Amino acid sequence: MIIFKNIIKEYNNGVKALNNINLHIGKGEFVFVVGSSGAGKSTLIKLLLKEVEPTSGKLFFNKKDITKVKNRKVPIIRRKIGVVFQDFRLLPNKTVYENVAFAKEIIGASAKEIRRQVPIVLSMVGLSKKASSYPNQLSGGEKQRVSIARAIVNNPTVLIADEPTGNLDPDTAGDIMDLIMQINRRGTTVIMATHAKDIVDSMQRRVIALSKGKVVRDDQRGVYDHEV
Amino acid sequence: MIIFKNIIKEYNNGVKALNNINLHIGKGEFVFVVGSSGAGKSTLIKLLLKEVEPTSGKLFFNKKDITKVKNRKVPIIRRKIGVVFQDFRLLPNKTVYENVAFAKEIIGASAKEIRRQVPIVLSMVGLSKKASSYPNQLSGGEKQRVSIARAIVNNPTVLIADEPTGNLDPDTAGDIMDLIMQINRRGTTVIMATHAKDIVDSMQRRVIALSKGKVVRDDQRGVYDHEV
Amino acid sequence: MTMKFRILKSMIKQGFVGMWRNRMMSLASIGSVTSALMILGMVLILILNINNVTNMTKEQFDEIHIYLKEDITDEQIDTIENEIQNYEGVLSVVFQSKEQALEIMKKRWGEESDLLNGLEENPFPRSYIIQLEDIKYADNVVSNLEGLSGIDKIKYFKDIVKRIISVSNVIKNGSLIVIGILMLISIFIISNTIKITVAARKKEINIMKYVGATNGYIRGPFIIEGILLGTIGSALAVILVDVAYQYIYKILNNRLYVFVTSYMVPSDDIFIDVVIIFMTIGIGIGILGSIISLRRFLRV
Amino acid sequence: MTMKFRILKSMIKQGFVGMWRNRMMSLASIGSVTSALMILGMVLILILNINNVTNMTKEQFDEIHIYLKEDITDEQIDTIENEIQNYEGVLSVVFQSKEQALEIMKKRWGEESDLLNGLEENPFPRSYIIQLEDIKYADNVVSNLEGLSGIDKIKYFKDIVKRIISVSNVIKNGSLIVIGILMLISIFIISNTIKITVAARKKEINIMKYVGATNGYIRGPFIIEGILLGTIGSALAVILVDVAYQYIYKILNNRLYVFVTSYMVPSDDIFIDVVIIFMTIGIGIGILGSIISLRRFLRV
Ligand SMILES: Nc1ncnc2c1ncn2[C@@H]1O[C@H](COP(=O)(O)OP(=O)(O)OP(=O)(O)O)[C@@H](O)[C@H]1O
Ligand SMILES: Nc1ncnc2c1ncn2[C@@H]1O[C@H](COP(=O)(O)OP(=O)(O)OP(=O)(O)O)[C@@H](O)[C@H]1O
Ligand SMILES: [Mg+2]
Ligand SMILES: [Mg+2]
Repeated sequence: MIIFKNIIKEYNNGVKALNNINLHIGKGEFVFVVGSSGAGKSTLIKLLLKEVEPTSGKLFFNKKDITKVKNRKVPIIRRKIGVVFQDFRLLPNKTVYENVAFAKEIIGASAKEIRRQVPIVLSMVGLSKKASSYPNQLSGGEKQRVSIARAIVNNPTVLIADEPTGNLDPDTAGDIMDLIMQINRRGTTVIMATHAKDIVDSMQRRVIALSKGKVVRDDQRGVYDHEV
Repeated sequence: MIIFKNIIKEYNNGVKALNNINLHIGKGEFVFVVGSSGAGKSTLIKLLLKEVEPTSGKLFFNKKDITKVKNRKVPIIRRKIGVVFQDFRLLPNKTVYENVAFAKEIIGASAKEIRRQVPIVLSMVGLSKKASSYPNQLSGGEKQRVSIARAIVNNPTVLIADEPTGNLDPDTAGDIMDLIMQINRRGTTVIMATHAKDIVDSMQRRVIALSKGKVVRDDQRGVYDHEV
Repeated sequence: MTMKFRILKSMIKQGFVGMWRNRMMSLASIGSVTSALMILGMVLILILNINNVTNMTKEQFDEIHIYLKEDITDEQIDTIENEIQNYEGVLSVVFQSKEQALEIMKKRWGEESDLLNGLEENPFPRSYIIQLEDIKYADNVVSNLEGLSGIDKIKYFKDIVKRIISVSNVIKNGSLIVIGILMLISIFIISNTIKITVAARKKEINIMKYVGATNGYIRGPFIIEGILLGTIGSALAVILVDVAYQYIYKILNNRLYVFVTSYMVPSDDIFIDVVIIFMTIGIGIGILGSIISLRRFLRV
Repeated sequence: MTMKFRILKSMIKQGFVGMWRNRMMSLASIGSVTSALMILGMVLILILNINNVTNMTKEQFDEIHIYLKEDITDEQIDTIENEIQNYEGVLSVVFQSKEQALEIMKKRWGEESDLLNGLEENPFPRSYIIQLEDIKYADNVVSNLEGLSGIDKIKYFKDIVKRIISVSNVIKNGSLIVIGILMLISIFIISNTIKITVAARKKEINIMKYVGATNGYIRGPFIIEGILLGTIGSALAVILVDVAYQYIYKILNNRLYVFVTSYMVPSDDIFIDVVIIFMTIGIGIGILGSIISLRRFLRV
C-alpha cells in the first residue's frame, strides 16, 4: 500500500534527514518507527503527507506515485490519512469540538453526521468534558488527545501517529494504544513514530528503526531496543 | 525555599485545576511531579512562574509571597528560575543559538560571556551542529533540548522542567537526566513534571503525585506508580 | 441539502466566527478601510466642488457681444439674427438697441453716470448678445461671425475664456490623476491590512491544509471575512463622509456664507456615486486582497 | 562597556534583525505609512496652493481710492497725505492728478476712448490711491478716512474684499480642519498597521516575558523597529510627494500654463515643512504605536 523507493530528503539548509529509504508497508499493517531524536522519523511521515517533498526517489500510496501528484490533488491524499502531529497542530481559534468537527466538515459531512460522530470520538479519547475549551485552555496531554480524535474521526485508511503518547501518563497512553489497536483491527494501516520503549516492547509488532536517516533495522516482531 | 499554602486555582471557564495544594520544597531538592493528563502539573509550575495567578492561597519563593509581587518585579523572579516548557516556547524568528543567547542577553551578560557559555550548553544537550537552525527546522526532540539549554544557561537557583523528555528517545532522555542530576548536585533545586515511569522509578527521589488538582501522595523516595 | 450548499453554509458561518474571534485585528482592518476611503471621499468631494465652481464660473463668461455697423438695414439685421441662431452651440440671441445700450452703460457707471449726459449724441451701436451653451463653442461661433457682413466689432472674453478652459482642463486632468492615485493608495492600504491580517494567521491556514482542506475551502471563510470587513469599513466611510459634508454645508449656510454653499454640490447628488465607489473598492479589495494574500500560504 | 549600553546595543541589533526577518510585514507597514503620508502630503500641498492663490488674489484688491473735492487747496492735500501715511496698514499713498485720471480712463476704454474726446472738460477729480499691507486693514482705514475733510468719495472693493476675506477665512479654517482630520487618519492607519503587526507577534512577546525579559527590554527592539519603519515610510513619502510635485510643476510650465504655475508655491518652500511634518508623524507614531500596541501583550 505504501512503498518508499530510494527516497532521499535533504532540507534546504543541507541537512540530510533521510538517506536512501526503501520500505514496503502493506494494507492493515501496524508499524512502529523508532530511532533517536533527529533520526528522521517525522520527516518520513511528512513525506507521506506531502508536507515536504523528497529530494529524489519515489513514494507510492495506493499504487500511485504521490511525488508527482498535482498540488490541487494533495488534499484528496491527506483526507485518506489521519494524522496525529507531534506538535498537535490544533486550530487556535476553534474549540475542541470544532477542531474535530472541522476534519469532517472539509470532507462535506452532513451536520447530522458531525453532531453524532464528534461526541463519540471525544468520549473515546476521554475529552467529553473539554468539548467547548479552546486549545490554549488544555493541558499538554489533552491537546495530544484532541489531535488523536481529529485523526480518527473520518475512519481513515491510514493512521499516522507521530509520538502520540509523548505527553500522556502511562495509563492514558495505554488507553490510547488500545484505541489505536482497535482501529488497526478494523483494517486501518497504522504507522506510529514513538520513543515509548515499553509500548513497543509489549506490542510485538513490526519495528522499523531509523538512524541518521537510514533504516538500520526492520523486524516483523521487534522490540524498541535499537542498540542491536 | 518554595512553599505552597492552601493554593487553589480555578480557571476562568470554571475548571478547578488545583484544589488546596500544600507543599514545601527545600533548597537543593529534586522533586518529581507526577499525575495523569490534566491532573494539574503544568498549572502548579505556571503558578511559580506567575504565568497564572492563584485564585486563593499563598505561594512563597525565597520567603517572599510572590502572589503579591508587583508586575514590574515579575521578571526578576523569572530570571531566577530556569524553565523547560512543555510546549518548548522557542522564539520562532531566532536561531537555536540566539534563543539560548537571548536568556543571557536579558540579564545583561556581556557579549564575551555569551560567546563562551552558549556553545558549552548547546554541546551539553548535543545540539552544537544545530546552532544556526531556526526552530521550524528542528525535530521535536531537538526543540525540547533547545528549551533545556535555555533553561540551564543562566545557572538558575531553581530549574523547572515540564515533561522534558516527552519527545526524546530513551538514550537521549538518559543523557538529559544525567545533565539535570548534575545541575541538581551543584545546588540547584529541580522540579520536574513527568510521565516517564522508568526514569522516576530508577532515580528514587521525592515524588509528588497529583490527581484532579489534589496532592494524593508525597514520598521522599518514591516511584511513579500512582495507583497506590 | 446538497454537499456544495452545506459547505457554503459552513464557510459563511466560519467567516463570521473568524471575524469575531479575531476581533481586535478585524477592528483594525475596518479602521484602515474606513480611513482610506474617508480620505478618498474627502478628496472626491473637494474635486467635485472645485469642478462645480469652475463650471459655474464658465457660465458667466459664455456670451459673445457683436456690435453692428451704423449703416446696416433692418433686413440685414434679421438675416444676421437668423444666421446666428443656426450656429452650433448658440443658446439664444438677444438684440440690444442704441437706447438700451446707453441705459445699461448709465447703470454700470452708477454715480459717475452724469458724465454720460454730457455726450452730444448716443455713441453706442446696436448689438446682439449671443448666449452659448458652453464656452467651448466660442471660437467656432466667432470665426463664423467674422464671415458675416454688417458686423462692426465682436467682443467676447477671449482671454478669460481661454484661461478658464485651460484651468478647467488642468483641474479635470489633475483631479482624474489625483483620484486615480488616491484609489491606488486606498487599495494599497486596504490590501496591506488584509495581507498582514492573513499573515498573522499563517499557522492556522497551514494546519487547515495539513488536515486536508482544499484551497477553496480555506479561502471561503477568509473571502467572506474580507467581504464583511470591506462592507463594514466602506459603509462607515460613506456615513462619516456624508454626515461631515452635510454638517459643513449646514454650518456654512447658517453662517450666511451662502455665496460659498451656492457653489457647493448638494450632498444628495454625490451620495449615490460615493456609495457605489466605496462599496466597490471596499468589498472588491476585501475579496481580492484575501485571495491574493492567501496564495503564498496555500502552497503547502 | 556598561550593562545599560550593552543592552541598548543588543536592542538596536534586534530591531534591525526583527525588521528583516519579518520583512513581508515590514514592507506592508512601510507601504501603509508611505501611503497615508502621501495623501497627507498631497492635500497639504493642495491647501498651501489654494491659500497662495487667495493671498495673491487678495493683493489685487488691497487698495483704496479716495477722490478729493474740487475746491481743496494744495496744503490740505498735503495734510491729508501725511495723515493717511500714519494709518496702520498703509503701504503707500500715490497721488493722481486730473490729467492722469483722464489718461488712465482713456487707456481703460481702449477702442471706445474717442467717446471721451467728446467731453467738454476733464470731469475726473484728483485722487489718492492707497495701497494696504493687507486687506484686513481696509475697514479701519476707511473709517479713519471718513473723518477727514476735503474728501469727496471713498471707493474700494468693499464687496469683493468682504467676500475674499470670508472665503479665505473659510479656506483657512477648512484646511486646518481637513489637515487635522487627515493627520488623525494617517496616525490611525499607521498605528493600526503597527497594532496588527505586533498582534501577529503576540506569541513571541509572551515567550520573551516568560523567559524573564522586562517590559522595557521587549519594547526596545519593537520601538526601534517602529522608528525604522516610520523613518523609511516617511522618507519614501517625502521623496514621492516632492518628485511628483516638481514633475507637475514642470509639466505645467512646459505646456505654457505659466499663469497656473505662477500661482503655485515653489517646491523648495514646501519641502522643509513637509519633511518635518512627515518625519514627526512617521517616527512619532512608529514609537507611540509600538508602545501602545505592546501594552496589552506585556501583561503576562
Ligand atoms: N524544515 C527543516 N529544515 C531543515 N532541517 C530540518 C527540518 N526539519 C527537520 N530537519 C532536520 O532533519 C533531521 C530529522 O528530523 P525529524 O524531525 O525527521 O527527526 P525525528 O526523527 O522526528 O526526531 P524527534 O524524535 O526528535 O522528533 C533533524 O536533524 C532535523 O534537525
Ligand atoms: N488556560 C486554561 N483555561 C482553562 N482551563 C485550563 C487552562 N489551562 C489548563 N486548564 C485545565 O486545567 C486542568 C489542569 O491542566 P494542567 O495543564 O495543569 O494539566 P497537566 O497535569 O499538566 O496535564 P498534562 O500531563 O496533560 O500536561 C486541565 O483540565 C486543563 O484542561
Ligand atoms: Mg519527530
Ligand atoms: Mg502539562
